[in-house]
Amino acid sequence: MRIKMGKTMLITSVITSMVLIAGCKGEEASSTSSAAAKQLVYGTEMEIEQVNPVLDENQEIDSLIFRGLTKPTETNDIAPDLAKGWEISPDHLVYTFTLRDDAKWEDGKPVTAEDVKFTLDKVRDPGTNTPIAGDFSEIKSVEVLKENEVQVTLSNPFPPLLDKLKIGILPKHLLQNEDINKTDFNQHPIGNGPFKLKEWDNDHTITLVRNDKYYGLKPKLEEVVFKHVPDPNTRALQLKTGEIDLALLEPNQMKSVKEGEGFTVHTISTADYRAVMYNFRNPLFKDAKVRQAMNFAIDREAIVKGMLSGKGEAAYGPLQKSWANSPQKQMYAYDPKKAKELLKEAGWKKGSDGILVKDGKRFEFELVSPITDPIRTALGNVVAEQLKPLGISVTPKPLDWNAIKIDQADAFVIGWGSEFDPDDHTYRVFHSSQIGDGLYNMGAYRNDEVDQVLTEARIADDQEKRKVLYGQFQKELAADPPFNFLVYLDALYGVNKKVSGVSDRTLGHHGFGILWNIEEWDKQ
Amino acid sequence: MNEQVLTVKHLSVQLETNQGKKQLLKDVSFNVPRGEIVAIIGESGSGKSMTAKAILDLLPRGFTPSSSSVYFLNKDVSAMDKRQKRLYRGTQIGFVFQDTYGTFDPMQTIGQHFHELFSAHMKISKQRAKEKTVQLLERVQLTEPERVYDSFPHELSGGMRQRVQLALALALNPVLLIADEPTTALDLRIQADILQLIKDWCKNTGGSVLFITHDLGVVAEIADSVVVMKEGAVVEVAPVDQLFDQPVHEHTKQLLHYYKELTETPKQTGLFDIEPLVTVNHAKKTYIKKKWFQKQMIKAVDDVSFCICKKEIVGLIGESGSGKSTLSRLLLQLENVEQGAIAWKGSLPFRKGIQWVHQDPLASFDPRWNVEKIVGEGLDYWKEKKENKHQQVKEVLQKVGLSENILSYYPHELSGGMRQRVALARALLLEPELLILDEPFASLDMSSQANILSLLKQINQTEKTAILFISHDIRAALALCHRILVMEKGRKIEEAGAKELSDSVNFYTRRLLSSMPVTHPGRRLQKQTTEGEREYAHQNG
Amino acid sequence: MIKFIASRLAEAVIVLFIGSILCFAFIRMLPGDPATAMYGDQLLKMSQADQMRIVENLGLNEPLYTQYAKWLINVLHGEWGHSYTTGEEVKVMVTRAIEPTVVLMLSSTVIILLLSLFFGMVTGLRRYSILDHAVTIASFLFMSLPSFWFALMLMLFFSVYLGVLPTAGIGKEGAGDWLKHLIMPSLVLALAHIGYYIRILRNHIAIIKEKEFVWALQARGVSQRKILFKHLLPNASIPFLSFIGMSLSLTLAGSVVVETLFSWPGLGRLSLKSALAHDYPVIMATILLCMSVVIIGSFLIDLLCAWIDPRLRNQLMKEADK
Amino acid sequence: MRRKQKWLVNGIIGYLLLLLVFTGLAPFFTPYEPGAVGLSAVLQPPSAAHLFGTDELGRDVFTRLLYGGRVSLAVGTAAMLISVVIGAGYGAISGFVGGMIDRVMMRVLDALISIPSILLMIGLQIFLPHSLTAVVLIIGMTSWMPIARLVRTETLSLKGEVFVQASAVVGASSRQLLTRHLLPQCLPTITVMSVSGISHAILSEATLSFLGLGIPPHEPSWGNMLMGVQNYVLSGIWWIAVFPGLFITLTVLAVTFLGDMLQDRFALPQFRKGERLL
Repeated sequence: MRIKMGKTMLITSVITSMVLIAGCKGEEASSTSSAAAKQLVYGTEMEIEQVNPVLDENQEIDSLIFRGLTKPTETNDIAPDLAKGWEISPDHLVYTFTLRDDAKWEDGKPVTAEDVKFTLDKVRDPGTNTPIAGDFSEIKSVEVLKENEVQVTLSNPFPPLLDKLKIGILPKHLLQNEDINKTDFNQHPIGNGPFKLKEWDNDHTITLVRNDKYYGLKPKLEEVVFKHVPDPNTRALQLKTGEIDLALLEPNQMKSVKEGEGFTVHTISTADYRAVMYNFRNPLFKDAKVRQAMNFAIDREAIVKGMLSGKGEAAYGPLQKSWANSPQKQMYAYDPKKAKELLKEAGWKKGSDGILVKDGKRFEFELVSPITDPIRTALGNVVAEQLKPLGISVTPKPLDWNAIKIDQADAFVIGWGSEFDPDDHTYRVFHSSQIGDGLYNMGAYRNDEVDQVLTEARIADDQEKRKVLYGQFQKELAADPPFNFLVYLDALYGVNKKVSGVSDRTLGHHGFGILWNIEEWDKQ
Repeated sequence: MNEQVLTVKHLSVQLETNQGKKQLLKDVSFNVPRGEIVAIIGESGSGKSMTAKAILDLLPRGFTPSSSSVYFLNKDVSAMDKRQKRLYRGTQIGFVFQDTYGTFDPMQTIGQHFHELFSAHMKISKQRAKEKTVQLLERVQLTEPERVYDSFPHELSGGMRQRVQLALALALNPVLLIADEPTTALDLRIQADILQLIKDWCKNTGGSVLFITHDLGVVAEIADSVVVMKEGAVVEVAPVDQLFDQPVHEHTKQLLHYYKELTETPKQTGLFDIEPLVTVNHAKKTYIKKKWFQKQMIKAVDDVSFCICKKEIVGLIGESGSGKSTLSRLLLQLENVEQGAIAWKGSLPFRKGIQWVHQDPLASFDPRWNVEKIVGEGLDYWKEKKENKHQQVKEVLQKVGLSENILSYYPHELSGGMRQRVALARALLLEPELLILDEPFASLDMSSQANILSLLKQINQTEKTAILFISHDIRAALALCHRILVMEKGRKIEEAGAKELSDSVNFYTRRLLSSMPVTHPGRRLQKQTTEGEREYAHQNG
Repeated sequence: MIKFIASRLAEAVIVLFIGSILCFAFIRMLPGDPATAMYGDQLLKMSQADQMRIVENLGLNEPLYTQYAKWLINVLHGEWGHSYTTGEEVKVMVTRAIEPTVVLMLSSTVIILLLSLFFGMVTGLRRYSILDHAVTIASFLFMSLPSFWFALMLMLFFSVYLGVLPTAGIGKEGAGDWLKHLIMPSLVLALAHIGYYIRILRNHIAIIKEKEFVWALQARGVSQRKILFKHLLPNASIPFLSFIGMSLSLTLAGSVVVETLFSWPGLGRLSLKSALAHDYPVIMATILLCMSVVIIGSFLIDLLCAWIDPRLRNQLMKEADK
Repeated sequence: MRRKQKWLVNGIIGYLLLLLVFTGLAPFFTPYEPGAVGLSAVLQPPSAAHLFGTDELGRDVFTRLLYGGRVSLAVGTAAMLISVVIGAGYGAISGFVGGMIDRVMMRVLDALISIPSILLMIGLQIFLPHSLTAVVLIIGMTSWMPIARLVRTETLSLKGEVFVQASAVVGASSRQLLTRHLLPQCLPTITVMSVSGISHAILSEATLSFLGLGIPPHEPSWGNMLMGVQNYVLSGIWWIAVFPGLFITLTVLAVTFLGDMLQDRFALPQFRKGERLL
């Protein structure tokens, strides 16, 4: 224990060795960098923790490695992908798919009907921890008819099924004996898509390389790198320096992002809207006039301009980005005077403190929003402020997701919208049969005409007829509003000027789907 | 022999503070001739240590000495350059200080201290340095020099550290040794050894010594000539015999008077009253000290029996570690006896009847309380006396010779003697029947010692308070007590009247007596006979 | 000595055990289950039954003590379980995160040591000089800066205005790039606590400077430089070192914020993320790892102090004997 | 030195008083309401109309700073009180009782101290819903540990002091020892810890709110004014981040200095001009 010398020596050497370690690390890091000729670097907002199309939705990388039966087109129609074609029974309940023969897994095994059945069974398996089971809940059964033929039977007609079947198919032979929630496969995916995994780095930077066994159009790009850059400004910065080629930007950056030098900003419209959902369990919202009044009280254009820097659109209904759109703008105009009148008609009078009162009840409610979502929280604030002059007292109440119980909240800042079939986010959201636990009509909205029109539109064969039905639906929705529609958000993608092939298809939630035609992308 | 090693001429030191300049040393002049021991004597605050630091030219920042006033071998110290100064301090002057612990770097072994000293002034191999060190340590009569070499300062006793300091000071054969109160904190026996070592060194090498002390006994024992200082100025310089026999200055006379008072054996002796106040019966207390893996039982108090009677002054003497303080704590019931019993027979309730003055009065005061609160505290706990507390406090302060204007002072603002008096006042306020004084003279000036001594005598007489006087200073015990108990290693080895004690046949007691410094330089020669005996004692210690 | 180490180690194990129980109980008492946080807004689309099913799949419906016992047995077998959110092995995730955190902490420690040794010493020797006043004010300022805001200001200056330093991640384009990415996070982490270090060193140097032995060394003719480096510094280093030990958990807490801000893929960010996601296995592992780092770190620093300071050595060994 | 210190003391006290006046009487100093959104004037740089500019919803930053100051100061003080009560109680019990209980309590304390506090806070935050009280509780319940440790050490060392024994000798009972000597001796420590506790709590509130775990966003506090500003800062919109941060820093700095001065004030009389050892 008794050491009489070299204490200073030791301290010095510790410091030196730390510096040395640091130095070594640097050397090591430098050797890993490699410049591929045609490499697209995508700066992702979310960290990619696993690649498995069954376990999550809205992850761009999934569709590069795993292809599904269908894929979207530029106009959001449905095109065949793994499926060569399909037949639909007249009652819209039985779908029979024929698979193409040249599709192969990376390991050389063919993609078969068994894989399709395995995937669709897995996603509906109660043992699978997945949030998208609901998209497939209408499926009653999946049968393998032949090696390349599979039949899906539904319990109820479900027009968006073909859209949903873009879900990546998993290889049964690699996963049948694995626990899908925990398997290594999720970090070492073996797919059938245009790209395959090359490297999965410590900090979740994932490098994909062109898959030569891919059956479809050969991608022009050689590599696609998914690099986690959570901070939008860093993304902007790295776009500028060329460190990344593609990234989602945020509206509040538009003031500072200087387009030009290295990249352009693609403003791509999405079907993703935000609205105030009224909970009809609260009698406060019973009177349609009250809800109409609140529609007139919101200055949507100001929100788009002020909050979104113009990168969005005022929302007038759920189908604004669909072919079935039938705008009811006049019912959503900013008209505080009219709002006041409507409230008066409904019997609300200002009390002593300026808050409306009717039958001894004050017009006040809580507006819940998820605290992790700054836009929704801000919208909650803005709505509260804009309703204030009318004498409506709204308390914004941002909460953690786990603390949010939507069926108990007075109102909620909700986000819906589907770029696919108009049925997708209408029937499930507004039909009264969809009230209940785990179903999507969370505000318990009930309107017989809406119910009827939506049901009819589901099984109508003719698109024109459907359009008329959806027109009726939108009209009724404006007269008896379930939501106070606020805004549609635009997706803002910064794209390196050297990259070509980016299309302006209407995208989904949070700008999802930008890479849908990755095969056609190129970089000089 | 007339060559002057050190000449101090009109040395003045000023301290510059925010409040202005303060003169600390005024026109100090004296010489240290070669081969002589010159003592500077004075009370605390008289500027003794300041003089020593000025001689080394190592005054703290803010202290400015007058220039060209210190000459070493006729060379002006202030005119030396940096290198010369280092050489002067390191090799030509050695120094020893009172604080045996603080002058060592606690993180380095004794060996490292030596090595550093050597390598600062010469090229030397580790091996050679060690050899030299061991030799030096042997020269200051340290047993097991090898072990000492590898020890850290805190692993040595105070006496050993003082020897090491001396060895360090003498390591490079200096011309002059400056010793600043080197023995004040030590037991008398060790003091005697150290003094002898210094004397021997002086005789053997012809070196000179500047010895700073407040104890006239030490002066009598060692000095050739004496410089008396008071309030930063020299009041008298004289050869030692002349100083003791024909003091000139008032202050010197005063000092001698105090000294006499302290060393005088009282005329009256024996018991006045045989009614016991407290009896101790076969009291026993052991501490368990764990060291590494073995347990060590330390018998702090081992089968001690005695009694203290009313109005009696009993001395309890012994060297440090003899169990005196433990015994006092047992008497106060701050700790409990393991075996035996302590019986209180006084008429007052026990807690009030026995009061205590701790050896470190400052530590025994709540630092946030002022004197009035400290002294009056006892009254708060004895309700019947609560009225006119202020008056009572004032009275008791008067009794111990303090004026009432210190009532609002805080402990740290008091001088050492005042603190001791305040502690005494606190104890006396409750009018106890027995006062336990634990080393009341430690760290007090001679004048304060003498004053407190007479105060105690007076209290004993007027208040009829019995006193248990615990001390390692056998001189003071002889001067004050009626009866004396001697303790060694937890045991009571002798009990005798103060007068009889000087004729004791007990070996240990004799040794204690013999290590007392002489009271007059003229008696110095007789002491030589005891040298052989001292040697023996050293070996046993 | 062995006994001392053994008793301290035993103590550390007990503390870890207590800590693991506290964490476990605490985390499991939280309302909301991992399913909620796992899926965020996707949760809206799940039924109660679906949520219950996931809870069951994760084995969270068993009594608390059974869960803890199972967890502890697994951990003792080196099996930390799988992450709820990613299904990845916790061991792998945590191991991956250790290196960046260690790099960050080491580099900030180097900054702290270099700066605080220099400024602490200089100001300790020259108290009340202009430099001392400046350093004192700067120390207090750094103590008062919210570290995340300081990080933002650094970004504003170095990344936005000067555009010289990157704001996120670990550099991979060679040593220069790597260093560039490291500068801001480690600076923020270091400067957040550097004020304390400087003050401690300064005050202790100032105190020790006045000690008698320093005076004695001067009187023996030992050179100033030697006194400073061989005596003043070692003596003042004890409180300094023990503060490093004490502030380990502060630094780790600081790294949570810093790593999150700079997207540094280390333990701090992992623990924050998993805490927010109720990812029990991961958060248990990260918390226990952080605790172990703190406990083992302060143990090592105690040892180091004891090695440097013989008095402390005695005292510690006495304590161990009790 | 003296004069400088006086200048410093006056400055600090002046700043804190001004802060109290301005935040307390916020409505008199600003024409705006803290929540009033102005979508036509978002992210305006500082101007005569908006002294410190406007934020992403067009709210006046200066106004929000004033109102936010109330929240931050209130949270800081309340959280500090909670932590001091828990910490002093825990430490005093542990130190005074001693023995096995002390050892167990200390091991628990060690365990708690070794968990990075921010993780504890996040944990508690999930436990308690977003609200002002919750934030106060969270910060209070996660920052008492250093106080507990200090109070315990103090109690322990005081128990062995000679002057405590001296009091016992003149007749003090152990209850009197506790109330007359031990507690008053601990009080300065506790007071100083309380003041620095305010700094700590303000910083914690800011950090929590910044991470989105603190005060709900519509209620302004200095911390949550900084929530989500990283984007804007990097876009060069500095005013919405600089001013709240500046106020946090200044306030914490002032309180820290205040604590330092109090420490000096409460130091034993003989050390009063001495230096603080942290």
